[in-house]
Amino acid sequence: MTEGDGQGNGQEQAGGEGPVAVELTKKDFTSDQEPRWCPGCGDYAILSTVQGFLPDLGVPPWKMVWVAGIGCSGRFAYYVDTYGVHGIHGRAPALATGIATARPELSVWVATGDGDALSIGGNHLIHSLRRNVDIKILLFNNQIYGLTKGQYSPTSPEGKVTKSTPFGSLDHPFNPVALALGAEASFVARTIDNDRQHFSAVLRAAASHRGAAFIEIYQNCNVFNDGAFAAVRDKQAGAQKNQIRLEHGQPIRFGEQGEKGVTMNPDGTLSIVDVGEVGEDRLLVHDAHRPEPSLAFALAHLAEQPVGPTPIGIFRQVSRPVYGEAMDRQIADAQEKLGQGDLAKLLHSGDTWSVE
Amino acid sequence: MTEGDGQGNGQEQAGGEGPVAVELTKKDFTSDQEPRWCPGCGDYAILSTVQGFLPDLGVPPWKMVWVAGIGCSGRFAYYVDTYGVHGIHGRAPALATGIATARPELSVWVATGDGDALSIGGNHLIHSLRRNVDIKILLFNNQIYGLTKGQYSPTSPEGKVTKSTPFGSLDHPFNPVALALGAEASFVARTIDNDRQHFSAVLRAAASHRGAAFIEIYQNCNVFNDGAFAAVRDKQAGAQKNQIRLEHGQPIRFGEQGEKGVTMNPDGTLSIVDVGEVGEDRLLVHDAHRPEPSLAFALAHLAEQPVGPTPIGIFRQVSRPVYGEAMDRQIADAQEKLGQGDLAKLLHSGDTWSVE
Amino acid sequence: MVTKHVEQKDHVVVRFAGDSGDGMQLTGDRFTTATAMLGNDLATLPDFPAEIRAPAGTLHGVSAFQIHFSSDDILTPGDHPTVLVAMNPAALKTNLADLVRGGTVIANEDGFTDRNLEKAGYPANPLEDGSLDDYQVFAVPMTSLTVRATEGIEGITKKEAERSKNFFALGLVSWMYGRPTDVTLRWIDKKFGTKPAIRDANTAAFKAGYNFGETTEIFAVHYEVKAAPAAPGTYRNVSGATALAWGLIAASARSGLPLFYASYPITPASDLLHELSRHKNFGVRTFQAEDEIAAANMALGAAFSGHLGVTGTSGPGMDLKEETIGLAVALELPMVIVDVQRAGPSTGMPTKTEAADLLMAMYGRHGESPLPIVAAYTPANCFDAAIEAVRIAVKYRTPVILLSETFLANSSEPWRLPDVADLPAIEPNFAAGPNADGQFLPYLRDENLARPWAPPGTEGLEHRIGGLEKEAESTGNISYDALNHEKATLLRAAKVAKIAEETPELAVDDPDGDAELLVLGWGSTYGTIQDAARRARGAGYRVATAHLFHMNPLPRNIGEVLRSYPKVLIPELNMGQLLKIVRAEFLVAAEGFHKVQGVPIFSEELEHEITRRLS
Amino acid sequence: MVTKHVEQKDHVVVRFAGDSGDGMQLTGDRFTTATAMLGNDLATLPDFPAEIRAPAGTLHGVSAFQIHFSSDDILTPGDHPTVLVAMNPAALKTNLADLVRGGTVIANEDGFTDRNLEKAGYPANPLEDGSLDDYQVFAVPMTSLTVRATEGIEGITKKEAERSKNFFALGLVSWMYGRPTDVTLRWIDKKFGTKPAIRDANTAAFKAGYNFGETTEIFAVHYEVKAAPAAPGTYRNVSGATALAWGLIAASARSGLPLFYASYPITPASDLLHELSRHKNFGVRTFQAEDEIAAANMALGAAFSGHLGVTGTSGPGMDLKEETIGLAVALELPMVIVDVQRAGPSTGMPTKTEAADLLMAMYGRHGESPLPIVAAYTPANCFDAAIEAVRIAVKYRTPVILLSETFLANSSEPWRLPDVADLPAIEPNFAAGPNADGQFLPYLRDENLARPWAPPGTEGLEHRIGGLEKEAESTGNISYDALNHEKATLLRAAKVAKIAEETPELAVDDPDGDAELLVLGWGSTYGTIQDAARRARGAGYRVATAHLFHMNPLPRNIGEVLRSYPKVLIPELNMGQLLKIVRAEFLVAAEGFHKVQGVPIFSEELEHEITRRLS
Ligand SMILES: Cc1ncc(C[n+]2csc(CCOP(=O)(O)OP(=O)(O)O)c2C)c(N)n1
Ligand SMILES: Cc1ncc(C[n+]2csc(CCOP(=O)(O)OP(=O)(O)O)c2C)c(N)n1
Ligand code: SF4
Ligand code: SF4
Ligand SMILES: [Mg+2]
Ligand SMILES: [Mg+2]
Repeated sequence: MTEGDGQGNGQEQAGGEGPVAVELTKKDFTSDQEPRWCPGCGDYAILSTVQGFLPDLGVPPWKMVWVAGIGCSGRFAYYVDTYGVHGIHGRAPALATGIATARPELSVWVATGDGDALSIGGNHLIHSLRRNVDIKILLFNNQIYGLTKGQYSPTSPEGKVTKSTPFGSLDHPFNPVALALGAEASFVARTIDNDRQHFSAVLRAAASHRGAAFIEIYQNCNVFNDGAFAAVRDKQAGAQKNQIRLEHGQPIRFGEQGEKGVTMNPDGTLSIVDVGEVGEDRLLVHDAHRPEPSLAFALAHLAEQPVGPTPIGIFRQVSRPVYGEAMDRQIADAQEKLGQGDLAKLLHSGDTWSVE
Repeated sequence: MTEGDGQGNGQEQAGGEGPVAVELTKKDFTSDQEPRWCPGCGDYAILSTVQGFLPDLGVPPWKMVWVAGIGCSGRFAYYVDTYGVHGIHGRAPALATGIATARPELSVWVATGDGDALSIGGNHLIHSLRRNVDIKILLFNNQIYGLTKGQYSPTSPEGKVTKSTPFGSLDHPFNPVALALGAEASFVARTIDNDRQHFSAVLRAAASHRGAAFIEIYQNCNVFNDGAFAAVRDKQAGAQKNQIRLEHGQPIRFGEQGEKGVTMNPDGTLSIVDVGEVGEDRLLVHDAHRPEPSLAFALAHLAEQPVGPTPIGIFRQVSRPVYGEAMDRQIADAQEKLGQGDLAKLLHSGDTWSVE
Repeated sequence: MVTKHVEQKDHVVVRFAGDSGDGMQLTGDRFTTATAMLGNDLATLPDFPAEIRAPAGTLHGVSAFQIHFSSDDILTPGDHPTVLVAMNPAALKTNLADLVRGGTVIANEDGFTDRNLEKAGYPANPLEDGSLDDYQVFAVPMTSLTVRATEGIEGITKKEAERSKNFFALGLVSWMYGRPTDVTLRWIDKKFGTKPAIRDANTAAFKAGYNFGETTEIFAVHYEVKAAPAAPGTYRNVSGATALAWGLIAASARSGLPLFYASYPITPASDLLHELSRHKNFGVRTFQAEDEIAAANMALGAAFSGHLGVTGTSGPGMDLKEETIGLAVALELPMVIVDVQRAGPSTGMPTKTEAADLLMAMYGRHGESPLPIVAAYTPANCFDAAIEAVRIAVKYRTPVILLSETFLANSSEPWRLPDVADLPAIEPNFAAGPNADGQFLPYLRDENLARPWAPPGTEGLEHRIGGLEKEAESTGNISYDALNHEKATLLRAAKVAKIAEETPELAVDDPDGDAELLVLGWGSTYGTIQDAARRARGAGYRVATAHLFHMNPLPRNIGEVLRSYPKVLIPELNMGQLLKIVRAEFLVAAEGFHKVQGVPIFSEELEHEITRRLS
Repeated sequence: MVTKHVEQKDHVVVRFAGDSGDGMQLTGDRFTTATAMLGNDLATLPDFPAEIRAPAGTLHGVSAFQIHFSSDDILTPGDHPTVLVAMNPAALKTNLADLVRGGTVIANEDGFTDRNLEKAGYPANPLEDGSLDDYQVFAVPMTSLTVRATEGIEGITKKEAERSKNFFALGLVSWMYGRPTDVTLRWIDKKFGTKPAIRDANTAAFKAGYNFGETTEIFAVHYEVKAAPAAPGTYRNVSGATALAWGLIAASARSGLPLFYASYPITPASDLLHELSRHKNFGVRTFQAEDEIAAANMALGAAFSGHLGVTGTSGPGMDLKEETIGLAVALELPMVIVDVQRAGPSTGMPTKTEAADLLMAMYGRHGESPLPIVAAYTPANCFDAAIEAVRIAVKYRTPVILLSETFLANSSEPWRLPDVADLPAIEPNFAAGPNADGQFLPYLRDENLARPWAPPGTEGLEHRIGGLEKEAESTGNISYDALNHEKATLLRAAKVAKIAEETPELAVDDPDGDAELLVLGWGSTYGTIQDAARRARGAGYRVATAHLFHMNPLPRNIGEVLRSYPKVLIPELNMGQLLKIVRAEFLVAAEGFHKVQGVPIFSEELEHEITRRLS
């Protein structure tokens, strides 16, 4: 099968019962708990976009689970009126793996932060990606530890001055998209908290992807790291000209009038060029479905930090066996081959003897 | 500076005192503990190659530390007659980071396994690589859990039948080289336990690299996973024709008489070709020093499993600030700016008052 | 054909010892099965080295298997072997000290080469230098006899033939104790059916060993050990590891909850993962996680999803799971955590037994996070313990820690198979709908203080729970209210304490009701305690015994019981952990007897501790 | 110009309360410094919400700071404020209940808008509807007065001006209690020097508040609180967090061991990382690790390298470090683990205080892995506790757990600065060379049972250590020997127990030596216990007190002490953890008083517990 037409992540089930009886609305995905983020936090925009998107998905709230770790991002789970677990720090992907593997028919979503997913939770993240567990991971990347009041994170740029690094951080940051690609992820995307339309499109693609979907969201923490993504997020800062919007099958161009583009050099390196100079047909055509992840990887490294032209959109989207489904298949096969388990038979299997 | 000529990893110190007085021999790096691996285990070959190489390094045993995790590989630390710590499962990179950051002048080495480093220890591995801590990591990859008697590991191929997966494993494996590259590693290489010469050359390059060096070693576990690497390891299995030996600056060719080669297509994908057909000058020239890791990443994906033509050697070797040194510099700067810390001054700083 | 004299014996302790490569564990297993089939009561004690396959002939490479079998019911694998089968000098060296004086040594003469003698540190050959004069020694050239016996077998190399020597030993000892041969021969057929050459070699070696005893003069007598009296029923021999795994499957079957077992391999808990992964046809999902933290979280996620979430590990893995177990305490979801204890601290001695994780199970998490604890006390009892742990977890919506031990997991005993219908039924009682006029309150508690379990999938029951403190009795919404936190803390404790209202009272075995000393135990010390008490009573001492199955909460009558005896002795394979709990709780001057040597307590050791307190 | 009447007071408890955005913590800090400079004795209790900046005006967004200051020496931040400064309705609503009946309310009238009243759930304005008649209410339009006062300041927006209103409040209360203004004004200059507009606005607001009290009729009286008697010396005000961080720096300076602090951020332990990271010029290496497990391993690696390895965290992080701490116990390397306890279980209430990690510190690791534990008991005492933890760790080559608490970390008190020369010297005593005729034996123990510490770099001392059981007294080579394991287990325990031989005996405060009840405490309950005992004695009850600093091993005379009192009461911010330890160890019928509400025990609560036991 080709991507996109997948009906993974809870939709079969929902579909299985025919179109959901009641028309779903944003209200159906809004809990009675009042959000407690700082005024102006990018998390509000994320919540509103997600709650606005979920009804389109056609999965009723009772077939959906939101799992979150600890962090400002972690509060997300309380605000979406579905089933939800607010776990412990960094373990959301593991917890969600348990849910998605036990109940492959559920739609399972993870809300996590750059510290939660990439610092303490890095191991669970990369393992859930390589296994292609059917979970959709939303990484709220604000390049800072918000809830603990402002220490640098694994995505903060080198030299970052924070509460824990008054002389500047020494850590070379992760490139979350590159890390996910190195971890065999089958779906990798990047979007921006305040770009409702782009964000929604990415969510839609992720939801229909069969297996693990990793979405990095540039999220502004206006209290501890305001403006970290200004170059690609704020109109005044010229976001338009810096957003390189990747579209599968389309030549990669950007800028106010698409005057800029990306080309691949004979040695495989990428360059940013003036479309006028090189001509449209020399532009690199984005291929998110390419089985081999090197192109996506190269695009991920086009910008190490979102301070200039930066790709957003779907870097990679390929088809791989889905973990939970595969496990169900093994069970079905075993039951077919060995028959439904019979406890008495099991206890009496092998060498036994009787005493009258 | 360019790579290779770096004098990192304990050599300054050693050098600092002029050439080490006594000529070092293999004996100086051989402890009194008798190795306890299974007869025929690839670990013996690794130990012997390492002990044979270390004397050339010019670092005296008392300035070297070997850190190991738990696993058959973990026993390594007991057999090299240097300072050593056999830590707990998966944490060797973190323990070694503490040592290398506290004492940048020491030569710090890590011996770990595919379960130790990639399963439970995955997070510490990727973080030590991104930080570029000055440690040399030897990953004994036997695609199995040896010490616990034969469960599959994160590098075992899909469908692997083991004690814990009688119906075959469902996990899609990591590609250790690709994972390391995705984690911003500055030095990434692959070698083979029984190829003393190639292995020694890789060790030499790693030792002189300033920062974290990651070396994947194909290691045969003849008890629980015999022959997993036969295609690239055993002469009878035609190892010669499957080893793609990467050499910086050289066109990539392989085969008994180098009749095969690797080319890059316009779309950035790689192909294996007959040199005769395409001609030598069309071959891809390996560039391990390229700042951008995509070429190394593409080469890592040339073979997902070592069952056919598989690249070995140094995939990537670039220069980045070294973590421990950077921290020392910050301390030196602080002392220069603020003066050597004075405890009494600190206690009396800010608002104080006196009572007569 | 010499005629052999037959002697009756009621107790025999045989230990098979050889190189890790010699297949001693297999030999022991086979001998055990034959013995079980004969109806003897038995207990076994496997003892293998940490190394996978240490270099041949070395002292640290020795692997041993001990079996105690009898015509009465017995309780332990025996303090000292009466017969030692030594396949090489290292095996003799490392095991001789345990042999009873005057005991029997059956040595593989061919294994006593100069090279092996040297590796074992023998200046001279002990089979010849008279150093074994205190023992009855039979030197048998097992290797060469095996090779001879296998001559002419199609496609068998000499090396392979030699590897069959353990079957020669098995045959010989089977003859000595009149074990049935058919069981073993059938097994060989089945096991090596696909490798005819090997099958034939093993068969030939086994028969050769058996006939060697029968025909040669060397052995004048052989022994008969009659079947032990046993209740009517069907029996099998079972190890603690298998019993525990099957107990989880049984609990799954009885509750209708699909079993989800997430684990990260670790000795000695890995066997649970191995055994469970073979039974997918029971709907069992086994998940080899990236680490113990992930395994615990996966099991918890499965529990949230309405599955029977179980995770298993040993000491080091328990340390790592504690934070997640604390979350489970806060979420109040059913979950079972199996800890197969091994010798610590830290990596310790991974293949050796100990029972020193009790206090960690009680207090290993930050804050006040109480949970129920069940401890298995015999190999077969691991089956019941697993079911009981699940029953409590599901009924009270709480994580339960199930304690086993290396010794229990590896040891085996005859098990009278229960009737499946008699196993306790377990009711998941999922929330079906709103529980408070039209509304669903996830923390509205029932008479057991348990909250509703509402897995995803039911319309109207959508709810969100987490590790932050929650309103304690209805909504479960995040609450920072001071008094609510205290209430929640007390409720979590009360719920666990309440379990004691339904668990059985502590039963005391005090034959004449006049005992001066109560021996209170838990875990694998059960057999030793029963055996030692028996011996002490035999010697005229007045001793009572009681054994704990529920470690938390303790049986409701334990205080009474403890106070009703002038002296209380608590033997433990740790430095006194139950002792601390009991003293703190009941202020009784109980004393402890502690052994931390990586092996079980011997009956004679405990007997001495009992008698010296009563003399 | 009205003349104001001055009244003497010896105790005042002021609580500043407002939005998280209103800067109440800063206001409290400034008021505290001025009060300290005046020589009053004081204790503070900050209380902030879990949210970073909850929406303005909401109840859960309220942040408060309480200070108790006096002309005598005092021990607690006070049970109930006598003065409440409320910047908005939510602040009034959430704090009024704590105010003493008849107490003073100073409200920012401008904050009581309809919108804010509604958010706080007030049907009507409490400042007007007479609901506050039992209190002395001063409604002051702080916001508008501040805006007026800042008019004409170059480049200040109205919004910025309004933000200065907390300085108006500070000025007003400073006037009410005759606090010096220069300290505050100097601080404003320094702090906002780079932002002149803000500086001037804050200065103007502060002065306006001060003058408002001075000039308007509203306030008829103001108060004087005389300096408290204090021993000669130089003093500063210090929080537990700062004191602990400085204690580690001091220990580093006194031992010559470079400090290596590895930590993963977590409330309330993060402040240690923040403070230490500012002092790199002391050679302090601070490392923000990827998680707590890594942090512990990095600190351990640094310890192996000859540095002072320290890691700090709170409950959830402690769970994760346990396995590594167990390794440190096996490696016998000096290391300090700081646990700033917070309210659990699980994520619990991260900003609230509790002391429920004691049993985890004792038993949180698998197997038998004992280690020393030190618990700080006042903010300033955190300094000494840090030094003592390091001293023990280095001398005995062992990990030491140092327990602090959220309340201790955030609270502050005047601290008489020690003379650096008087601080205990700490001798690393690194191994200089071979210790057994030419050979180096890493586990050859000294008279304290401590092993040699031989960091890399010294020729001839190369050695390898690990978590597997080791030969216990010399080589430290891997050993599976049964008796060695027991010996090693006993040695590890004996080494820790031995520390009690040199630590001070438990001091008892029993004024007339005739007390009928001993109150035994540990941790932050110190102040409350002293205060409550004082009150009870004042009421004629005979009460003795004793407070623990060393939690493991306990002082060598504690058994004696406990047995010498007919009644023992142990108040704890948990469900009775020290209580369990003491009862198990000494079989004394001690009783507990438990409070788990995320706040300290109040003196009146404890006084009641004492007196009801003596009536
Ligand atoms: C085991 C554990 N360690 C540390 C913490 C403290 N903590 C809570 S959230 C967090 C990091 C938050 O950063 P991020 O994941 O980026 O989320 P954000 O707040 O920025 O959305 C930390 C360190 C914790 N709760 N648990
Ligand atoms: C916390 C913890 N979990 C599990 C184990 C058990 N264990 C020891 S080594 C190992 C994996 C070994 O595999 P690998 O790292 O590949 O090393 P190998 O033996 O193959 O060389 C495991 C799971 C342990 N010692 N500690
Ligand atoms: S701290 Fe930052 S991320 Fe957290 S809620 Fe406030 S603005 Fe948002
Ligand atoms: S189990 Fe495998 S890896 Fe381990 S020692 Fe034996 S052969 Fe080597
Ligand atoms: Mg963040
Ligand atoms: Mg391996």
